[in-house]
Amino acid sequence: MSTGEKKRVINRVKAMYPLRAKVDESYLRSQEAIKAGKPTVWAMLNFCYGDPILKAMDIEVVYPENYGAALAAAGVARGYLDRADAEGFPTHLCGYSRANFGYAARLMELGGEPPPEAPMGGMPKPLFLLSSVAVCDARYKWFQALGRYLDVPVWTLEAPLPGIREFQLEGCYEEMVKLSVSHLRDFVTFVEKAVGRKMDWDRLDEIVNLMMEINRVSHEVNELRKAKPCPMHSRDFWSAMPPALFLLGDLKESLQLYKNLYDEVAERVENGISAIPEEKYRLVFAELPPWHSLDLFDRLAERGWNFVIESFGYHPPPPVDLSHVKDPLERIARYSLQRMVANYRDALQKNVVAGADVYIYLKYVSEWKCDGAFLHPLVSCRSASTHLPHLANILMERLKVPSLIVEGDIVDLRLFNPQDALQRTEPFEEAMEHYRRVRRELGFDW
Amino acid sequence: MAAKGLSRAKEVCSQRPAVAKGATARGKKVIGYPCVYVPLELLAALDIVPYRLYGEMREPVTEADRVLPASFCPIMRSCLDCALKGRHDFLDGVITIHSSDPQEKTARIWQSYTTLPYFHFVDMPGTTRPEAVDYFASQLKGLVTTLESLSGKKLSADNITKAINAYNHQRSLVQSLFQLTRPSPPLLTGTEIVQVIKAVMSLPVDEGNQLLTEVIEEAKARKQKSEAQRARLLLWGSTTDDAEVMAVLESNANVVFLEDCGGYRPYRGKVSTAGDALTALARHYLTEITCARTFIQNVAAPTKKDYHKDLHARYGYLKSVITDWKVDGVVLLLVRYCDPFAFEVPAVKDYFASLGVPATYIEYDYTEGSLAPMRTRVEAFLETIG
Amino acid sequence: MVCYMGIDIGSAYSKGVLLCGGELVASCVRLSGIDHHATAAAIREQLLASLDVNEPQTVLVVATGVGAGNVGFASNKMSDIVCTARGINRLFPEARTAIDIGAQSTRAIKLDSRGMVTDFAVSEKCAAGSGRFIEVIANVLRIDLEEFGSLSLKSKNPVTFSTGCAVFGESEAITRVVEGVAKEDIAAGVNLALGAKIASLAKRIRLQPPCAVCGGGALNRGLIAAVESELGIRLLLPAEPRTVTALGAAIQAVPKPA
Amino acid sequence: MAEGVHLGDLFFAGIDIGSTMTKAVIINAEGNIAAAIKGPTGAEHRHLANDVMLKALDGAGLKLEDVACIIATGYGRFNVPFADEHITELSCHAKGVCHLFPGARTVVDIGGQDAKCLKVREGRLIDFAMNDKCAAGTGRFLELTAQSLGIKVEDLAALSEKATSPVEISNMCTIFAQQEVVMHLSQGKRIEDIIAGLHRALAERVAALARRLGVEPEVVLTGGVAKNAGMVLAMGQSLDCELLVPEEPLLTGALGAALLARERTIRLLAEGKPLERKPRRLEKATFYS
Repeated sequence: MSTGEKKRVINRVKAMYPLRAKVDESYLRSQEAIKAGKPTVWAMLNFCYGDPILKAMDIEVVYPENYGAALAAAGVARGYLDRADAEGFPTHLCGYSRANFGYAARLMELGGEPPPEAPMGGMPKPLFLLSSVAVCDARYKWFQALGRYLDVPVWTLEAPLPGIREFQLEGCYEEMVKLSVSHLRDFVTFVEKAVGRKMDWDRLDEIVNLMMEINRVSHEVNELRKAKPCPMHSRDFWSAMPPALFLLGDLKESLQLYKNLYDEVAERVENGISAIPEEKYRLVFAELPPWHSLDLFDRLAERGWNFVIESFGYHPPPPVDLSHVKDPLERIARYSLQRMVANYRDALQKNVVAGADVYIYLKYVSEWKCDGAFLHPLVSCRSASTHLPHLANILMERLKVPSLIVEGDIVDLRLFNPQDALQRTEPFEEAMEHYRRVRRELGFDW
Repeated sequence: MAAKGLSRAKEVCSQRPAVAKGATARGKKVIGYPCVYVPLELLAALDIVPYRLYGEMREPVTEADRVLPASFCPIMRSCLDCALKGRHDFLDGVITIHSSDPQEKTARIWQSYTTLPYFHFVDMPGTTRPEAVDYFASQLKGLVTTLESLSGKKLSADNITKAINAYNHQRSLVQSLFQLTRPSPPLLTGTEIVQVIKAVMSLPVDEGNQLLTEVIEEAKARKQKSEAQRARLLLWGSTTDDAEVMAVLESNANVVFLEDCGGYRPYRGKVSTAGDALTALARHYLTEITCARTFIQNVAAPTKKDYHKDLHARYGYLKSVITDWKVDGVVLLLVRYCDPFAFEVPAVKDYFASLGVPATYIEYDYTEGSLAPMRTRVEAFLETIG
Repeated sequence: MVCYMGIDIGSAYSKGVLLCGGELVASCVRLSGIDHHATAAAIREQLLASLDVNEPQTVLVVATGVGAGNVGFASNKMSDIVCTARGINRLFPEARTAIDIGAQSTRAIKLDSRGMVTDFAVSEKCAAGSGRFIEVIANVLRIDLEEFGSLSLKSKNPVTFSTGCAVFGESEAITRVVEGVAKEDIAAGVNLALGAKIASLAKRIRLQPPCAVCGGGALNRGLIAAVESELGIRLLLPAEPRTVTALGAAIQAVPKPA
Repeated sequence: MAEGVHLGDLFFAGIDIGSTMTKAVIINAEGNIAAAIKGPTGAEHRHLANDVMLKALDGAGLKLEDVACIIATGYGRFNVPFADEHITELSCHAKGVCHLFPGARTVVDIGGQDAKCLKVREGRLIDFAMNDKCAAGTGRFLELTAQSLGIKVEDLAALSEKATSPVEISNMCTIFAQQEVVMHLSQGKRIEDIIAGLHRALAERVAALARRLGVEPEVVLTGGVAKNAGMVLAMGQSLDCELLVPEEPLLTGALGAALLARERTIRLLAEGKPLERKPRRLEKATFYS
């Protein structure tokens, strides 16, 4: 649903474009590779766990989660959703999964040939499925349920997630590492059997280092966004993130592109260049953006709303020096665990026991100096929504920062109504003004 | 003269908090747990009374509205609502476990909005691989650490073995309880079983075992009612914590097997007393409890998976239930937003179809309002199989 | 002289208010219907009719509500949340919280002494908690909305509604009816269920008394009583709760002193 | 009266208490309709059951004693004190529809509280699917929305016929759909297109339900909305097949109940069992006295 006007207001970072382009490029390249008979795997976004291994084994990866979004954006999701419904999948399940069930059912009735109506050539029949227990139940139950259509095995990646207090118990972290490492070792054996090739450990070693370096740079870019005015808008982050998040294409090339991004953003900071004409308010966005009506952010930019930080789940883990760790699998494990545990100690110190995904937003808001939070609960995606009411409460309690909540969905795009958001901008600005005064009175520095 | 057997079970269900408060009054520590994956053996070994926490179907959710969205497991939502309303304030603490997202997410909110002296969250792996069992065992070790400091007692080889034996006895008692539903007509109704299990989960292990023994005696003594043959149903779902729901299912049939956490599921198998106790417990809970949350699959070859072999690996244990309990039909009963089980629905239906047993899926939203439509669906289902 | 008009095109009803010389000279309410342009024009007619035709008038109009876009003759559009805050502030300067119970959604708004919004929350789309719930059940009970509130106050033992959703609630109500539960007890149960939802919305923004209530739902005395008992405070009730937002819009039409 | 009972003299009744309408049908031994009545279901079910039954009897020129067996169905079936048996509306619809359309294989019934899709064979229900409780897929979806627009349900069909480009309506939830409708209106969309959009949304929701069972011709559409030509059109498009609609789409449930009452009696007679009928009184009991 468009907000009507189409005027572009956000001052996009030029170095973002080649990173964004990499999505389509690598997509086309993998399409060719697949046609050339290269093995393909369907994977869940697995937060650095499995991707480097698949990359080292030279396997093409497609992400049904993203494809679900693509189906929705192309407006062809409905047919697949109805098919999933007809297959007997309850209608309250994750919208992406339901779209994927409908797709898989079509794929197999066409003898494994991608359906003609599928956008971007569709997803080919996979060699195996790589799911992950991280983030939500759907992300492994979904692939297990695909067994109804695809006669290929599922590898379910473990992702330990202890409580913030319990994490402090002696040995907890090392046990998490132990689980992850031996688990990844088994996974490598599994992949070797599947493709009938041995792992090139040196290559893996190099890929892991590049992965960490890419993420480090992208982390530094976000640090730069603490500047006032903020030089880079959330839209640029979302456009630029895929190469780091999915290890797309050539990693050396990606690394260079992120460095270029860093340089341009750094230069903007130097010259006090803002991402929007006049930064009146700095906002944080959680979690998944309304992909189909992103021009809403232009309308908000006209009112001086600058989105300076966002979507914890898409952000790189904080950098950590693992040069002393020789085993690449252990480096993968420790690095992936970073995403959650890096903040556990701080979270406990600040007595935020509701999980890293809540604590991180307190950090974002206080370090990126946000005036407000834009929260976007998704009706059919519980993992991106459940913590938001608590998040709104704790941001107000601890930091006196108000939240604007506008509901949406991941596939039923009509559920998100930009008008609702725009209707509420006026009163929300009054609220942000009010709490600015309150924060000053309480001695906060923004 | 205190009530015994089934009437005692009814009594306990109707005044669960009072019963638990009784234990605290006797100077015992009482710990609440919302999910059957919490190894109660560890509590019993340290002389702590476990107390199962449920939602309250008749109670409108108000407090939880402020901390959880509407589209969320209504059972955990209601369970948290009760907690926020102070219903569990008499407890010495709560143990939650990462058995599903709703459990994990609710735990974090729970911990953030209540001030119980003790709160522990146990992480759980998703698979049953060896390294996963080891990790789960290490998590249980962490639980023991905090429980020991709470109770001021130490976990010894002796008291953990005693506890494991006591709970293994409870398992075998529940298993024999379900033998009583095999004759036709059954000696116990599903409605009675829901109450018995709910009562057992609200009592210290020995009292629970005592109650089960009484109920078994009482039911065995029953005269075979030669009533008109009613359809024999298998209930498959997450959990049933309300006798009225079962009464609706049984208005024109008998639920002779409850494959859910309010029935047989938590009591399948036995914990091995050989080797390290924590590893034994970890392995048992991870592999014996057949909740949809645990990832199981059968892989034929590195890149091949046979759907029917896979179904058998996931649901094979139901085959003998269908034959031994002479099941005429299966009701798949889930609350809305129960993702782990909802993803299973088409597959488990396929499995029952392969056994030639009709199955129907009923979804409700954990409100009284959903009972009337539920009844219509069950009756219509019975008409299709009758 | 200059007059100021506020027009609030809501999802179910549209309201208008006319201020002249700081005095409220006219107000009206009518169904929004399906042609918002026509509705807006009709409201304008009705309000202007109260003015002396011989006296030349300038009328500044501010539109608000979901249909604000269809008030072509408005000089300005304003957010209904802001207008509600201003309207309440005009009627009850001491009020620090306002609860607006509309047909489709309920809003809890915190405001300061100048009527500026300091925080607000809107009821979740799915959690219902809107006046629509009442309408639906009133329809089941075959009673009109006016009756609903007074009837519910007669209840000795209200039924418990385990859901706030209008549609689920409807089947629950029918079930109760079938069981032979008295009308007033069902009505009271509905008010309690909705009252609890509204109260928790207000708590979400840490309600600060004094608290005023407006919107169509405020006409339901049983509902107000339910909210009051849930929150444990008395609520300030305007004489004409439905036109408060329109009043706020009219106030917004007054040019700010430079 | 078991002695010398002649099936030919007997009559049979079915009464169907739905969430919005109550219907009664009386048939004779040949299964021909002697009387058919419908009236709105109010709060006072029992009161209404009596009224409708009385009207039906008057219509057939019969006395209660003349009716050998009464079967109650529908949402309020347990609230008909004078019924000999209670059977779900699903089986009764199956029976009634197959009586009218012997070739029927699939029945789509869009009622007030729920939408059902039935698979039927020779008058027997063999499988079914009902919508999960969200009313987005029920007749209430249209009713409530029409109500909130101040439009009569009867006028929906005529309006939707004038549609040129139906709007997309999210079919998540009735309440939410109404917000969406208002939004479309405020954006100046034509009411005709919005109504057509509503029909399509409902049709798609119900069609998905029907596909769970697999749609086999002949397909019969029953329930209140079957009177709405716009809805019949949309439903036909979504299922992409010909739809048969009974003259009285509201009565199939009651008719089925009456037919089952007839079968029950025939069975009893065949088994030589007495037609023990509980003494019936149409007491004018109401809930609110």
